[in-house]
Amino acid sequence: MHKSNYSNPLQKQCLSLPDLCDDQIRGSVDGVMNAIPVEVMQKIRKIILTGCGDSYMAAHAVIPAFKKYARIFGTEFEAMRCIDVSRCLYLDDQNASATLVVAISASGAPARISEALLRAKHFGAHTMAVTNNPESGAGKSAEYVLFVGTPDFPDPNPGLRNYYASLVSLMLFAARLGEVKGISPLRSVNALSQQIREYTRSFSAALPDMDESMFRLAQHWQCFDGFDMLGDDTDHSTASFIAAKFVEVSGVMCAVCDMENWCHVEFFKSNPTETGTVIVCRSRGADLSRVKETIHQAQCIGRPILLITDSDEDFALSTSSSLCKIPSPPPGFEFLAPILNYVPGALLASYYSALNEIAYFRGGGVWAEANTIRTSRIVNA
Amino acid sequence: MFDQNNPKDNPLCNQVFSLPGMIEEQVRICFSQEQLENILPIQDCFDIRKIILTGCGDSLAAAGNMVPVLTEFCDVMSCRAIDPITFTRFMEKTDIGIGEPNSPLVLSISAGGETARVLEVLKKASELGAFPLVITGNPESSCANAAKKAFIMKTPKMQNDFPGLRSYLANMVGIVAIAARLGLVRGVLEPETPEMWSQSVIDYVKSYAPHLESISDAMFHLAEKWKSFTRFDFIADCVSSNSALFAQEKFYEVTGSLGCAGDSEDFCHINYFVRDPETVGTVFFAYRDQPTYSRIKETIRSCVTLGRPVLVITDEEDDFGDGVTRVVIPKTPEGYTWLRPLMDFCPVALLAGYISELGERRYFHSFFPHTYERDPESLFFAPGTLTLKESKIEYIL
Amino acid sequence: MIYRKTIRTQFKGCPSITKEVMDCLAESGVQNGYCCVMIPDSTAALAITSFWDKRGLEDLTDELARNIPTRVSYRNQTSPYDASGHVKASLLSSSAMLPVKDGELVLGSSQGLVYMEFDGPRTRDFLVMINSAE
Amino acid sequence: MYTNKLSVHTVYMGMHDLTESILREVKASGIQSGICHISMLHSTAGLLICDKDENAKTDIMCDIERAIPTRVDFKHRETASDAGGHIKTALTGSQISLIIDHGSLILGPDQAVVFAEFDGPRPRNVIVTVYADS
Repeated sequence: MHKSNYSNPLQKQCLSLPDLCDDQIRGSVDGVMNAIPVEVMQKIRKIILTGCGDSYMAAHAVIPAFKKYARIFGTEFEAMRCIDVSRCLYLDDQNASATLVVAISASGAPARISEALLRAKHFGAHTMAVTNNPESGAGKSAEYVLFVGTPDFPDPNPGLRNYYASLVSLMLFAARLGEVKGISPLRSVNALSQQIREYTRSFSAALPDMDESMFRLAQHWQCFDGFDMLGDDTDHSTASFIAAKFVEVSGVMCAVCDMENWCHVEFFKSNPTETGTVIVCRSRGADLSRVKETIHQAQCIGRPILLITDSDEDFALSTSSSLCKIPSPPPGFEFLAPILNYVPGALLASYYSALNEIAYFRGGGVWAEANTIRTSRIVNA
Repeated sequence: MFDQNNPKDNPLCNQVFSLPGMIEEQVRICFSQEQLENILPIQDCFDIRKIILTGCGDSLAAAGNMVPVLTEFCDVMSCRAIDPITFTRFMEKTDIGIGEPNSPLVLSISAGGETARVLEVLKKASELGAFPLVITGNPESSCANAAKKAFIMKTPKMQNDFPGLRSYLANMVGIVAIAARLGLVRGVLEPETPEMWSQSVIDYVKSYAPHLESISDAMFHLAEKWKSFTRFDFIADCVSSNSALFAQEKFYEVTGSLGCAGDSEDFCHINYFVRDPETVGTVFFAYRDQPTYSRIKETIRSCVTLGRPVLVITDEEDDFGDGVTRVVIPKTPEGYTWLRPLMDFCPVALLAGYISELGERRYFHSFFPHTYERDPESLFFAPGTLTLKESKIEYIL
Repeated sequence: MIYRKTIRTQFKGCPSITKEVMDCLAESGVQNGYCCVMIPDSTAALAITSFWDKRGLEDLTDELARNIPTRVSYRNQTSPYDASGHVKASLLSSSAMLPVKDGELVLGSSQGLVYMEFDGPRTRDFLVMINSAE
Repeated sequence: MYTNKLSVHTVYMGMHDLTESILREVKASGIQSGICHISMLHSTAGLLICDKDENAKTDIMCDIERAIPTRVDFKHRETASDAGGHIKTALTGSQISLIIDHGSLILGPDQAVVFAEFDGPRPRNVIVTVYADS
């Protein structure tokens, strides 16, 4: 069985990330610098980040970057589901003008994204679309646009490069916000760009092995009909992203959970030996002891595990479990992990799809026609 | 094994039918003036600026369901339900509070009182100088001892109440009582409100009694069609997402199925694409008073078009079109929509119970639902496997 | 004769109940005797005072609150308004006895019966007893 | 039932002892056993049962004034002593009921029925009503 026969768009996107890095940073920095006037940025005290599907996960994953660069007393950074922003958000006059609502959408096309931006505007908040298409609905609905400038790719779906672009752009935006508000040192954007470059480069050496081992694991897991993705905090965003890629490229159903609740609930799923269990954790994660306990609990019932981590700790993995060791983010920049730690999971998803010969997004037809992402009615605030 | 002559004899069904009968006693316990004054003295009530609710599994859903009540009636700056591992391992001091005494109120739920992670929450809250309060059935437990105060539920006992629907309802009633206490003391609520609330809780739960039989029949018929399904989607928005979460958890516990809980928008971006849609049981919570109602209706139509089997739980005689099984639950009285989650899990709980019966599945993958005997072969409860109580206590400050 | 009357009070409200009591007297037909008004609650009081100026009654609630602050440290823990209300109520009075002469309550021109609510809003009862004594 | 009106000429913040006049009214009623009800018909004065000693009475008035100072910023816009007087009235009460046995009021040896003037000087009225046991 030759890996090359199963090469596929998602896998190619994964492997393209190191090459994308420089272009993307250039695009993002350019976008960040031109997005919002300095005097507006200086007034921002609260940021609400939103997005649909995996963009919501991006919103969640960049919060630590905002806290690192731009947090002082009285600031607040929060990820909110797009449906909640578009239908349930309320801001009073006093707070609205210091609030920035950021909607993330590479295509800028979903109805809900435009609706969220319009609602935020209605309450007097500043709004920004993070998009690769300034002419889109999102671009037109927002007061400001952070144009991420991601270069084209032959097979761009499902949008893995876009996810990378959103994360990189938002983290750089956080650094920029810290700079202009005087909370972080000048040149923080440059310093962060350098770290992103290094972290991404460190993956480039590790990618061939990762690609190989995920191809092998996909063969073992090929017949599984359900997966659990586990992670805490921003690793939960990564776990969710991996789950979303699995669904998009293969249609297999995945549950996403944090370590603790998994031990209480998802643990009890039937067919434990045929339920692939992907765990994402970090060497500096405060949940390490719980991760080990969770692995133990899962292995006791015969769950096959893929552990994605940069940690050297002994997790007492059994023979039916696999470890995918990934590079560590640069010290002091642990918050960068979500820009890349999904890669092994995404590779696994891509091969699972390829080996089972399943069409991405179920191959159009009714699947394309029945979906209402773009056609959903926009409700005015 | 399943008894065709008495399809309603299963723990979930028996519990659902017992709820109207237990509610009066539970409300009396929760609204006990003596207990409320003890756990929330006036001075402490005024110290509270924010509220954080936590709990594991369905306790977190119970907490989330009651967030709107605490937010609206207690005059606090914010109220959020946060999963316990995020609270203990990832939230820093500055994420939680600014060091004022007795704030935030950290309200944790652990029925047995020995859940390690909840104990961890209480210890961390204690060390931060916040106000750790536990809702528990066990006054002697580790959690009761670690908390500043313990709110004891004393839920009326019933045979075979596992997995617990009665305790789930009890926990929500407990939070309502706390909201009433805080609201009254802080001058938001009128002196007569706690009594009106306790009566409205009783009335609403009892309003299900005449409908349970027909809801149960409908769920039984649906279970006959859905009994072989092993994948379920639960879709709900706003506060109802907690009922969806609860449903997903019960389906894991009693049917061993893979389940996802999502909102009406994000579902369209991800789980919409799950393959073999005709065998994914898809349950919606659709309420017209929710601002997302129009989106939910669109998503329901999408699912029908895909060929998904759809159940809609609603309190409206609204038309969701062909191909939808609709179950109508009692309406909440004007101004009391917060009562809805106290009971809107009933249809899904019945459905889960019947699917488990008809599909001959085991509870927690190990217990036979009638005898409660554990399958000796099951690895799930083998000694040393479960880590819920033994998990290491560790937290960051 | 004993009459039970119901009123809906506002938060810290102080409505005049003189008219209601006079109505009871008219209904009783008593010409000479006495009228006893009583409040069966412990966080409300009955005051005989000037009721013409609403602001004067606000002064009264202000001064009571200044003297008996709604503290958080009461031993009674029901609610702060309830606790301070008990003290206020015991300083004031819960009943009043008024002579009845020629079918009229004996009251001065500036006097009125004022229901002092120290908690509220609530639905409250008060009792009016009218006896003839010729 | 016996009733009579007494006139009191008050001084500003005066504590006027009415005990003797009331005893006279009771005697005049001829009632041996019953209730004596004393009420005053104003809203800036009070009726008290207190010590008959002059210094004690002065202390009481001083403490009433300390609790409800005659301040200038009441909401009720009349004179300050009028506005303050309404509040003092509500606190002290406007009426007293006493038991009559063997043709005499039951009062302690040091007790006095005192008309407390919170405004004044003014001509004031006090109504004494005596009810016989039925």
